Amino acid sequence: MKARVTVTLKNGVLDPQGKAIEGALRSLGVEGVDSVRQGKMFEVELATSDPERAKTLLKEACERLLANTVVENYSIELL
Amino acid sequence: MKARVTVTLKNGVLDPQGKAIEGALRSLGVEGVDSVRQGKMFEVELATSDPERAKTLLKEACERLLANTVVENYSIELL
Amino acid sequence: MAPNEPEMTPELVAEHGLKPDEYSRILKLIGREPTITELGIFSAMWNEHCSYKSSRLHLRKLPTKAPWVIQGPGENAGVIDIGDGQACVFKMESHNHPSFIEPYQGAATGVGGILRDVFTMGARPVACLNLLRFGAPEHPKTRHLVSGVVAGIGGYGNSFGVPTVGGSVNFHTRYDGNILVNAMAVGIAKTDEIFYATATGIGRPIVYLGSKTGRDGIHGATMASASFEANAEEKRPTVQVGDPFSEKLLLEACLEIMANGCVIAIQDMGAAGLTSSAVEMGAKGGLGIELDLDKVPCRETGMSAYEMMLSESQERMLMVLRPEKEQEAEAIFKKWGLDFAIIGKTTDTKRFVIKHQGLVKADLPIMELGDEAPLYDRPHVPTPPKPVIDAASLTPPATTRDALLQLIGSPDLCSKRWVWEQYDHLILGNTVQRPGGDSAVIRIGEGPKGLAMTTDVTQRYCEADPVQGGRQAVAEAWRNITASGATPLALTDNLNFGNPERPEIMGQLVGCLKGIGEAATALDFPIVSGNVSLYNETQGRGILPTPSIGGVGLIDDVKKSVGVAFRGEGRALILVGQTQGWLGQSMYLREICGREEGAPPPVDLAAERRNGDAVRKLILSGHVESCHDLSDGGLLIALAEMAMAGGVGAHLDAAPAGVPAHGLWFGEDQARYILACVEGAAGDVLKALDAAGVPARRIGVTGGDALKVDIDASISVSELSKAHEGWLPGFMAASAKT
Amino acid sequence: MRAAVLLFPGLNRENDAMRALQQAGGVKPTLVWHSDHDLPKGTDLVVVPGGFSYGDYLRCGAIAGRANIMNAVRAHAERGGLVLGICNGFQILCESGLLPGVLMRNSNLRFICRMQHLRVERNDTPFTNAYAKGQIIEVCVAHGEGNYTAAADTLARLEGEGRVAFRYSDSAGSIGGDANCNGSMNDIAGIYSERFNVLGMMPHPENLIETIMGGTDGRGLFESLAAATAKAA
Ligand SMILES: Nc1ncnc2c1ncn2[C@@H]1O[C@H](COP(=O)(O)OP(=O)(O)O)[C@@H](O)[C@H]1O
Ligand SMILES: [Mg+2]
Repeated sequence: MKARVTVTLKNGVLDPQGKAIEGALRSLGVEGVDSVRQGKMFEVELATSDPERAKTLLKEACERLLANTVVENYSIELL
Repeated sequence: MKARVTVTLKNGVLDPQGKAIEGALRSLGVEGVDSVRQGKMFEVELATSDPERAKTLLKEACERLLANTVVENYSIELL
Repeated sequence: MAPNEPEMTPELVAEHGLKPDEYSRILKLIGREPTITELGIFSAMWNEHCSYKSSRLHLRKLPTKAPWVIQGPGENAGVIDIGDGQACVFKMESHNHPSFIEPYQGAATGVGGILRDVFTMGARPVACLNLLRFGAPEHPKTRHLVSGVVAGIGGYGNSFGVPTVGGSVNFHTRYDGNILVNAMAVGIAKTDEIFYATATGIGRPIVYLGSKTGRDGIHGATMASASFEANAEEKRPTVQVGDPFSEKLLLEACLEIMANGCVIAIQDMGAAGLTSSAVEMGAKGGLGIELDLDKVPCRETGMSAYEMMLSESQERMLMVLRPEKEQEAEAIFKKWGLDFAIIGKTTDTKRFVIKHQGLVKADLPIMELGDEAPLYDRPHVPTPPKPVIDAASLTPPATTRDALLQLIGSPDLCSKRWVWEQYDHLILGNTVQRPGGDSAVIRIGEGPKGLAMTTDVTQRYCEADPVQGGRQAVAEAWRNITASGATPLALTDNLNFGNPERPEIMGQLVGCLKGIGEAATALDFPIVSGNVSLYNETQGRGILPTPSIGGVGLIDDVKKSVGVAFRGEGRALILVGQTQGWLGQSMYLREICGREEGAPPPVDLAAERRNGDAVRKLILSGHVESCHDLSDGGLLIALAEMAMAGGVGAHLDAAPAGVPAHGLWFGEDQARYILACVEGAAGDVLKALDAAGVPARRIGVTGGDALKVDIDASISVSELSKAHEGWLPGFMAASAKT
Repeated sequence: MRAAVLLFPGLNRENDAMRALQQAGGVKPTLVWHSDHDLPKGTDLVVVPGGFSYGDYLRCGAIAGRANIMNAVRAHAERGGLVLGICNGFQILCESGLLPGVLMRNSNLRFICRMQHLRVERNDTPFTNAYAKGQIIEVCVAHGEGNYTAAADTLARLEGEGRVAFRYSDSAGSIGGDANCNGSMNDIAGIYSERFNVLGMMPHPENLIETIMGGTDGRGLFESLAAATAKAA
């Protein structure tokens, strides 16, 4: 089965990338974007078809590798 | 209003980061992940509350800046 | 005082890292209970990191003066005169605990912080170095930490645009839970345009510059001084995220307003951010400071006074500007896209007053915040001396060849190319001696002058005998600079130790400082800046005592500098210095015999001085083509490094009578160098050394594609390289964490 | 030759480029600030130097590639003016559409700074006339994202039109394997525009113009430019 994991910076953690993008959009004349925060997204293919096992597995992958939980949050979506 | 933009590598474009993550998960003993592809995600706050205008705006942002359409696809989700 | 203040409980006080007697001191000092903001301010100012309360007493004894020292310890960085109206500004600093928790960002912000220290003084950074200590390779976290720390150092320095030209990497199980990330930055300024933190003038505006303030690293400085428990990862303190792009803009903007004469005083916001920078500016100038926090540019809404005062958001500065130049300065900052806000003023009250939303959140005596910080003469016991190990008592290796291959491919002696290739060491186009040799040499501007730089410490010597270890760390840095042809001028130190409340650890600190001081005095190599990192212990076990030394030297003409590589065949090899075959605490003993034992090699400072001065003179007179000092691993390791760097082998004479072969090849006697010179110069070189009273002898000649030692050892240079270059990439390839 | 060096915030090799232009090309270039709209009058050559424009935070060169001044650079190139993009400059030229393709993360996922041999694919361009065709030169690389990637048809066209300027090679001139430091398709280290007046390259010739700094193989590029513009003038 497939899943999507998104990893985002915790609130309050500096996001220099988002800040740079906001500035660039403004100077390109793309108006009306108030704020941008950049995160990572992983499209994952899993061997299992059991949603519970999939979730446990992905949680482990996030905790151990995909996210640094000191500064990042993650969320898991089964597709 | 809020929106989420995801930018992913086109099919067929090599994703060394995804490959590295697959390898790392295996070496950490996280079994059962067949493949990983890494993309970017942007959480965007918009001034407008009109979904049509929001979409047009985000499309413009993607075409002009957020995605490099030579190698990347993008998708827009209003939240 | 402000309403809604939490009650001061012993728990709250303890959470702020303050001991009960320290809290009593606060009560006595201000005559009432502190507000929460004030408690935060005290905790930041009085922790180990800012107040040096355990080390101050002993640091005072270090030699810090020389005719060429413009500014010793006490400012953001040390400053030395390098002639022609130029000054060299440099310092080293640790980011150990943050790097353990978040290796990439921890190391990156460490580099950002030390760069800021240097350009705050008006210097343009020209080089970075680092000294890294990781846990045992087998430890499950080591790979991940190496990968993240190295990427973080590179990520920040490469983007900021300064070459990272040198460093040192070792592994040992005693760093398993407490890695060391010490970063050094070196800059160049004009001697008459150095900037200091001392505020002058009353009623002058205090200006905030740079990035916005967020809730980053609140209590970071306190964390950096607290011991690690096994659950450190669960505590998840906020780690700062670095923004090298903003820092590069901050650099350019700061140097521009300095050049335009806008600045009276400047202080970067490092550990304990706004608190320590503002207090320092006021206290140094004997002035009061009043801040209105409503004016502070914030990245997040609803930040309290407490949070703003303790935030460690990066890439920020505090300044006192010339009032008539304020608009000019503001325009420059706006041009670079940086925040600029007047957040307060200097006063004549000598008080530190913090206002927020119309309320006074803190009102403290400014001088006492620094001056009255606790000062401890902690009990210390000396490390008991270790027995001297006689080389003859150790079994020789099965073959010299296998011992050499094993040593040259061991984690501590292997090539660190995998590390320094991730650092842009060539940007700015001035790197004359690149990483991989003894010290890096960079040209200053268009030359011909250059700076030589190195970072060193041999922690296993410090553990076995702190005094000799302290001496050796300084001597090795001095030697590395000498080996490039430069004259060592001054050093910065970063004292990484365990818990100073343990008398044996305090004994290590005191012993190392004694040794450092003796060597610095004997070698005319004063200490001009430094940093202390204590409480590096996990579950009661401290790190190896690691007083890192960062040395800087000067060479009049970079074209005269030499590297370690053999430059061709038929070069005479001359060993400088006395060889007894000292194997106690050697790499040979540890890696080949599996023992970490004995007394470390003694450091004869007079011999260091004599031998080094003679070697330098020969290099500068053009008699010497390549030079390498002898350190970890001894003679054969150094020869192998010279052969690999040059792609040329050597034929070495057999050991002389009286020294066991393994002692000769792998002993770590100090004050030694190998020189390579063209055949025609060898006689003159030996004569000059003899005249200077320096023991030296010819030990072989370069040539062929192998290192030929004695009957058992002929090792091709390519085989050596394979072992030397192979270990680290092989170790790291076993992981692929991004 | 009149040369302009563009300065975007976050670039950091502008002085290296200026020094090379001066020492090897014999010209004193003008520094042009990113928010300017025009190039200095009579500009023959625009150099986009290396660094981390806007922190390279979105994609390398993406934000700079869309800056105003790039319109002027585009117009300059359309008139046949010379444009040289080095490292981040190459990335900026790709992002701005002046050159095809993109530079992706190095295949080993690490930043890499080291000496690197290149094969000069042709010497009949304004950028390489001082080199011999097929000459192996040694310069350095210093980048995290230099892995040249393009669609198959783009690549075929580049090859068909002889628009590969430099390829990564070993000291003997062999292509492929470990000599390719970043995984670039077809070992591409630099490419030309259709009319051969725009060159983008990842390696840094500007850091190898003096013996004391490890070699002079980078000089040829700047000498070529000086010769080409002298001829044109
Ligand atoms: N972390 C690092 N960063 C940059 N260069 C490094 C690093 N670690 C080691 N090096 C380089 O590798 C070479 C060998 O280091 P080391 O064995 O510590 O030298 P030495 O024994 O002369 O002090 C030196 O040029 C050093 O600068
Ligand atoms: Mg050395």
